Amino acid sequence: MVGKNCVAIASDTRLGAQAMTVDMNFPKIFPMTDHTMIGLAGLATDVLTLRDQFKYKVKMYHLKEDRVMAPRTLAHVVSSTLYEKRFGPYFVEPIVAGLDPRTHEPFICCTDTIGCIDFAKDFVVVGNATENLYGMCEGLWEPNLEPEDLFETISQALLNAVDRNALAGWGAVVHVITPERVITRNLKARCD
Amino acid sequence: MDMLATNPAVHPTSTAKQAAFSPYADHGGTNLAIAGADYCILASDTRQSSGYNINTRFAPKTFKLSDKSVLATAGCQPDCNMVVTRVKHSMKGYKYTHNKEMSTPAIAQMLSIMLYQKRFFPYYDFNILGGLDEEGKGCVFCYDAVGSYERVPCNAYGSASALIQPFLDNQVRNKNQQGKEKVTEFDPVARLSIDEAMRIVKDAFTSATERDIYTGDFLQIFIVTSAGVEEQLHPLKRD
Amino acid sequence: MAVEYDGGVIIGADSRTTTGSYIANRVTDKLTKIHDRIYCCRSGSAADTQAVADIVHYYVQMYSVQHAEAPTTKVAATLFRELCYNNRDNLMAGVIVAGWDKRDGPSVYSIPLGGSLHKQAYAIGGSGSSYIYGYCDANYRPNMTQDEAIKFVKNSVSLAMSRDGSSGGTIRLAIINEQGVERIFVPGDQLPTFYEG
Amino acid sequence: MECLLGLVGKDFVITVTDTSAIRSITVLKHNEDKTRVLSPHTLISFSGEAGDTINFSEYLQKNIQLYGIRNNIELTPAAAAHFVRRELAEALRSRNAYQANLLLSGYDKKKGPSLYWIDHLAALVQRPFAAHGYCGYYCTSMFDRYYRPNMDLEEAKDLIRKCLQELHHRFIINLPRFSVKVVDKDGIREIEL
Amino acid sequence: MISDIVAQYTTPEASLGFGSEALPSQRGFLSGDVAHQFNSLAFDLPRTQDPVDFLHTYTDVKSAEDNLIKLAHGTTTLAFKYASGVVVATDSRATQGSVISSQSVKKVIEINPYLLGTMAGGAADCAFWERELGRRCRLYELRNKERISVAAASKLLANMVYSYKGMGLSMGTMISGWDKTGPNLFYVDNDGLRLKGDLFSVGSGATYAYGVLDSGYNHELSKADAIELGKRSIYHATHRDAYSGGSVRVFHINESGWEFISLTDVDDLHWEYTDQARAP
Amino acid sequence: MSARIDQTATGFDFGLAKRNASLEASGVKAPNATKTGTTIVGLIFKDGLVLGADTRATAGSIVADKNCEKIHYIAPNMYCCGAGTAADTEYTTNMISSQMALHNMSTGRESRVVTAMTLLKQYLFRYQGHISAALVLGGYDVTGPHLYTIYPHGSTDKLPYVTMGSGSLAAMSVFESRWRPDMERQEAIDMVKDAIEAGIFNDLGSGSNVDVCVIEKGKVDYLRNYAKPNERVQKEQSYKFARGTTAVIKTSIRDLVTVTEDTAMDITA
Repeated sequence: MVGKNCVAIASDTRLGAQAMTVDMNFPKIFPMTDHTMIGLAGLATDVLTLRDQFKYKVKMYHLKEDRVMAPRTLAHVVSSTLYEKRFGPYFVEPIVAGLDPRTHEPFICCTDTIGCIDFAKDFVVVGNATENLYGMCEGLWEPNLEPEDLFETISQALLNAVDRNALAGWGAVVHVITPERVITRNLKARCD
Repeated sequence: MDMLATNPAVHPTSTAKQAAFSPYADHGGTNLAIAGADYCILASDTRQSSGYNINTRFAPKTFKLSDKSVLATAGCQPDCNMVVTRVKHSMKGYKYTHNKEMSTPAIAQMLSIMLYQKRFFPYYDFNILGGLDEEGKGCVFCYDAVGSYERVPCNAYGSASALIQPFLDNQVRNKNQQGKEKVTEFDPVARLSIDEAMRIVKDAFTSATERDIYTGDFLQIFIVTSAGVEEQLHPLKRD
Repeated sequence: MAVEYDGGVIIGADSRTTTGSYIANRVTDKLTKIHDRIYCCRSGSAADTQAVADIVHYYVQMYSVQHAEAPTTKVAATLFRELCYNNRDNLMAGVIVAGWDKRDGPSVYSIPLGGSLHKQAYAIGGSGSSYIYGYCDANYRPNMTQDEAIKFVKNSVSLAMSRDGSSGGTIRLAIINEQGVERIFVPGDQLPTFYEG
Repeated sequence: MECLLGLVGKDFVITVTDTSAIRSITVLKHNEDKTRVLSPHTLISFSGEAGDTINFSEYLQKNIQLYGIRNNIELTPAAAAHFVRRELAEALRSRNAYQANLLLSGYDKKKGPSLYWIDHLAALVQRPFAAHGYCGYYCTSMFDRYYRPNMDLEEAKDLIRKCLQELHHRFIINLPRFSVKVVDKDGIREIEL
Repeated sequence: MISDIVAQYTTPEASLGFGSEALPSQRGFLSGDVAHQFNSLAFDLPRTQDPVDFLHTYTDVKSAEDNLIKLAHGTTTLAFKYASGVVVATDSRATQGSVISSQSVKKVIEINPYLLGTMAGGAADCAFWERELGRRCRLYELRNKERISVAAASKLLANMVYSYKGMGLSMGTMISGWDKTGPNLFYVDNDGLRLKGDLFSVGSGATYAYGVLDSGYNHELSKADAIELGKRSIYHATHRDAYSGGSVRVFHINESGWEFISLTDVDDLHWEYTDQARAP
Repeated sequence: MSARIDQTATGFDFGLAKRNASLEASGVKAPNATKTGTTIVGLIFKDGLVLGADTRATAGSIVADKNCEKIHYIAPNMYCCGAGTAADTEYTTNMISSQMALHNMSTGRESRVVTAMTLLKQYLFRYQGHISAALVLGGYDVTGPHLYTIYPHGSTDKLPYVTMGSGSLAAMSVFESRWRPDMERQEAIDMVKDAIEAGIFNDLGSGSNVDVCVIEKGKVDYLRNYAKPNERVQKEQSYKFARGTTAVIKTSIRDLVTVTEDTAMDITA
C-alpha cells in the first residue's frame, strides 16, 4: 500500500502443511535494501530459495554499480528471474515495495508466478486470500495517508481478510517504510 | 421402510449415456444483507452474465415475499427462480391454512427443509433471506445450497462475496477493531443507523464492481422497515 | 484449387480464415507467391502452412541465386513435400503448388496432409473440396482455353463456398503462364450463383 | 508411517525417532537408527523414502565433516541447517525431490541449543518443538499445551513420555520402540526414557 | 389408463416440497396418525445414469469439475462421559473450500431437553437429520409416555442415515444424554456406524483434540475441571487445524438434562492461555 | 558482422518442470498467471494507422490491474498491442523490440514492420502456441503504413482493420459497420475509441480506460488513457481508522542510518 511519501507492506506469518499449521513465525517479507522490501507469497521452499537469489542479486548489484538498487529496477530483476522459468515456474507471487533511494518516491508492484509486473498506484495483493484482500483494500484505501494512518488501514485490511481464509493468519507483521525509518510491528491476530 | 423404496443405483432412470451436459450454470451477480435494530437492508446487483458475455444488465434476483420478508438469490438463475416460486407457493398455502402471513423465521425454517428436499439434486442457488422477525427486529438468514442456515447480522453471497464479506466483518461487526463493541451471536443485529448501513452497502458494491468482472450495471436495494419494503435502484459501472 | 490449361495454370481460392466459428479474416489471400511463376494454395493450419511456405520461399530464393535461373514447379513442390513429409506428425498442412516453367510448362502438384506428392491435371484441397469432387470430375476437360479454365475454377470454388461453412468471402484467382502472373479478384457479391433451395 | 519428534530444553535438544524399518506390511527391523551424526554437536534425524533418506543424510554427513576437517572449525547448527536446505532445494530441480523429512538438532557454544524443521520440499523453519509424520497430528497440540521454554531434562522426558503414551493409545500404527537422543554441550548421547 | 399416462408426466404431489404437505394428503386428513403425513419426504433425484456420481461431480471438494456447490465442512467436536455427567464441546467454524463461510455455527443441536447431538461433516445433513430425530423422539414420548433412551435415539438416527448409505451424506455426530441408565454417549456417522463409548472426538481437528483430551482425562474429574478440559481440547484443535476455529461452545449433561455452559471466542482463550504459560 | 540474431539461445530453463509435475500431482495448486481478457484494435487511415487497447488485466474473475499498458513499444515507428498471457505479451514484444534495435543498428536503416512481424511469427511458431500472445502489430515504415495480427501459434494476417482479444467481436462490430478507406485522423481515432469502448462495456474480460496510439509518417502520438469512461465514483465515506485501532504486540523501529550486515557465521574459536 502506498501512503503520503511512504509505503507499507504486510504479511501473515503462517507456515502450514495443508490443514496443519506447522509454524506461526514464518514471515514472508524480506528487506533487500534500506528502503526496499520484497514479500513472497506461495510455496515455502520457493519463498526461501527466491529470497536468497534476490538478496544475492541485490548485493552483487550494489558491489558492481556502487549504488543502491531502486525498487523499480528490483521489480524487473524479480520479473526476469521468474520469466526465465516460464515453463516450470516457481510457485510464488512476489511483491516489491519501497522508496526510490534518490527521490524517495513511493513504489509498489506485484507480479504473477511468471513475472508479469502489475505497477499499481494504490495497493497490490498476493497469496491465497487475494480476493478477500482486494475487497478490503478497495474499500478501505484512500490516497495520501500518513504513515500512522496507513499502518492502521493496511493492518485492518490484512487482519479482516485473513480471518475469512482458513489457510492464512496466525500472526501478522507490518512494515511501514518512510524516508527516515522503517517501523516494524507484529499484530495481535487470531490464531485459529 | 417408508423412505426411499428402492436402492438408488437400480432406480429405473434412463440408461442413455449422458452427454457432457451440465444442468448448472453460474450466472454471476452478488448479494448482500445487513440486519439493523429495526430495519433490514438487502442489496444485489442486477447483472446476469455467462462466461465473458453479459446476458442482460437488468435481471433482478431479489424478490419481495411479503411486507416483512425479502429473499435474495444468487447462482444458477433458473434454480433461483424455481426456489422463489416454491417459497411463494408454500407461503400462500400457509396463509390459506393458518390465516396469517408467515413470519421471516418461519419462512427461514421452511426454506431450509425445502432446499434439503433437493439434497441429492441440489438447487445451485445461495440464498439470503432478510426481513423483520416477530419482534420487529432486523433478521438475516444465510444458506448454503442444501439448506444449512444461520441467523447473522450481515452476510454477502455471490461472485464477489469473498471481496465484500471481510469488509462487512470489519465495518458492520467491528471485528479486529480495539475499543469497538462487537456484534455477538446472542444479539445478531448491527449497531448502525440506516444511513450508516446504506453508505457501507454502496461502498461495498462500488468496491466489488471495481474488482469483480461479474458485478456491475445496477444496484437494487430493498429496505425493510415496519413501514414496509422500500425499493431503490442505483447505477453501477458497466465495464 | 489449381488447374492446368493450354499454355498455363489457373490457381484459385476462397478468402475465409476462421478461429472456431468466428471469421478471423474474411479477405485472406491464400495464394502465396513462391517464385515469379510459382504459387501455392494453403489449407489446414494457417500457422503451419505460412511457416512452411516461408521456408520454401527462402530455399527457392537461394536456389535461384545458386542456379542463376528460376526453379521448376517440380523443385518447389518437392521442397514442400520434404518439409510436409518429414514433419507430418507436427504439421496440419495441405498445399497445392501450381506454376509455369520453361522445362515442363504449366504443372500442378498436390501435397495432402500425409505429405505425399501428386502431379495432377487439376487439384482441389481444403475443407470445401469434398463438396465439389463431383462437379470438377464432370466439368474438367484437358487443354481448356484460359477463359474456360477461369470459369471452371470460379464455379468450383463458388460451389464449395456456398456448401462449406469454413469457406467463403471472395474468390482470388491467378493466371500463371509464360507472360507472367495476372491476379483476378471476384468480390463476395459477384460470385457465380447456383440453385440454393 | 514413521515418527520424528524434537524438543528444545534449557541447554539441550531432545530428538525422538521410531526404530521400526517397515516394508509393505512387515517390520523388517526393530532397532533401526534413523539419525546421523553430522558433526559432534549436530544431529540429523530423518523419515521418508528409505533410499532417499539414507543416501541424502550420509551425503550431508560427509560434506559437513569435510567442512570441519578443511576449516578446522565445527559448522554451527544454523549454518548446517541452511546448507541442508540449499542442497535439498537444489535437488528439487535436478531430479525428483528427495522424499526426506528432516529434523536437525544442534548445540552451539555461543547460541545454545536449536532445532530446525525441514520438510521434503526444503521448507526450513527454526522451532522450539517440531514433529514429522502422523505423530504431529497428536503431539503438536500436546506440545502446545505442556511445553515451557527452558524445561530441564526431567520435565522434557516426562512430556515425551506423555506423547509416546498418546501415540500408543490413539495411533493405528504400532511403534513399539523409540530411540531418544540428546544433543548438548557435551555432544550427542542416547538416553532411556 | 388415462391416469397412468397423466401420472407419468406429473411429479408426485409428495415431492413437490415438504411445505406443500400441509395440504390434506390422499389418505384423508384426520384418519390415522396425523404424523404419518410428514413421513414420506421423497427426495428428488437427478434423471441420470448414476445419481451418486452426479452428486459427487458437483459437490465433492476433490472432484475435477470446479464444483459449483461447495457444502460447509471441517470442524472439531468432542464429548466425554465422566463421574458426574457428560461434557460436550465443539468449535463454531464452517468452511467451503478454504473460504470461512461462518465463525458462529451452532454445532450442538438440542434434540430435546435430555438429548444433545453434535454436528461434524455436512452442516445441512447433521442439522436436518438431527431435527428429524428430535421430531421422532417427541413422537416416541407421545406414543409411549416415557422419554426415549439415548441408545434408542442413536439407533433411530443410525437407521435413518443407513437407508441413504452411499448416496453422499456426510455426517459424524455424537448423540449424548441422560436416561434411566444414567449418562450415555454414542457416535453415529453417515456410514451407519454406531459406537457406544466414553470419549469421542470427531472432525478434521479430532487428532489435536485427542492429544490434549487423552492426556488430561480421568473419570473422577470435577465438573469444573471436566469443562475446562473440554474447552481446552477444542482450543488446541482450533489452534493447529486450519478448518476449525471461531468459538468454543460447551454443554454439560447431568440427571436434570443438558445445560449450556459457555460460548468463548477462541481468540480470547489463546491470549489467556499464552499469558498463563508465560506467567509461572 | 552478421545481422542475424541468434534466436536459439533463449533463456528458458525447464529445470522445475519435472518438480512441478510431481507437486501438482500431490495436490499443490499452482497459482494462475495473469491473463488479459483484453480488447485490442488497429486500423489504417489516410495518413497512417491507429492502435487501441483497453487497460484491464484479469486473474480469473478478479481484476488484477485496472490500468495496465497493453500497447508496447517495438521501434520508433512501430507499436504492438498484446492480448493473452500478460507476461508472454510483455516479454515477447520486449525481446523483438531489442532485436529490432540491433537490426536497426546493423543495417543503419529505419526498421520495417514486416521484419518485426517475421521475427514475432517465427518465435511464436517455435513454441507452438505455448507462449500465448495474440498481437496487433502496427507501424509506418518507408513502404507506408502496415497492420498485422499475429496469433499465438504463429499465423499472421495483413488487413486494413483488425481486432483481437476476448472483446474482439464487440470491437469488430463497430469496425465492420463504420470503417471506410482513407479516413481523416480524428474520425479514425474516434472509431478506435468507440471500438475499444464496445469491448470495455460488452466484454467482461475488458474494462477501465482506452489507450490510443496514432502512428503517422515520422510521428507517433501515444495517447495513454485517451478516454477514462470508468472513473470510480467518490466513496460515500472515508474509512480512516482511529490510531490505535489495531492491537499490536511488538514494535521495532530501524533508523535508516546504519547498514545492517547479515548474520555471518561467528568463526572465532
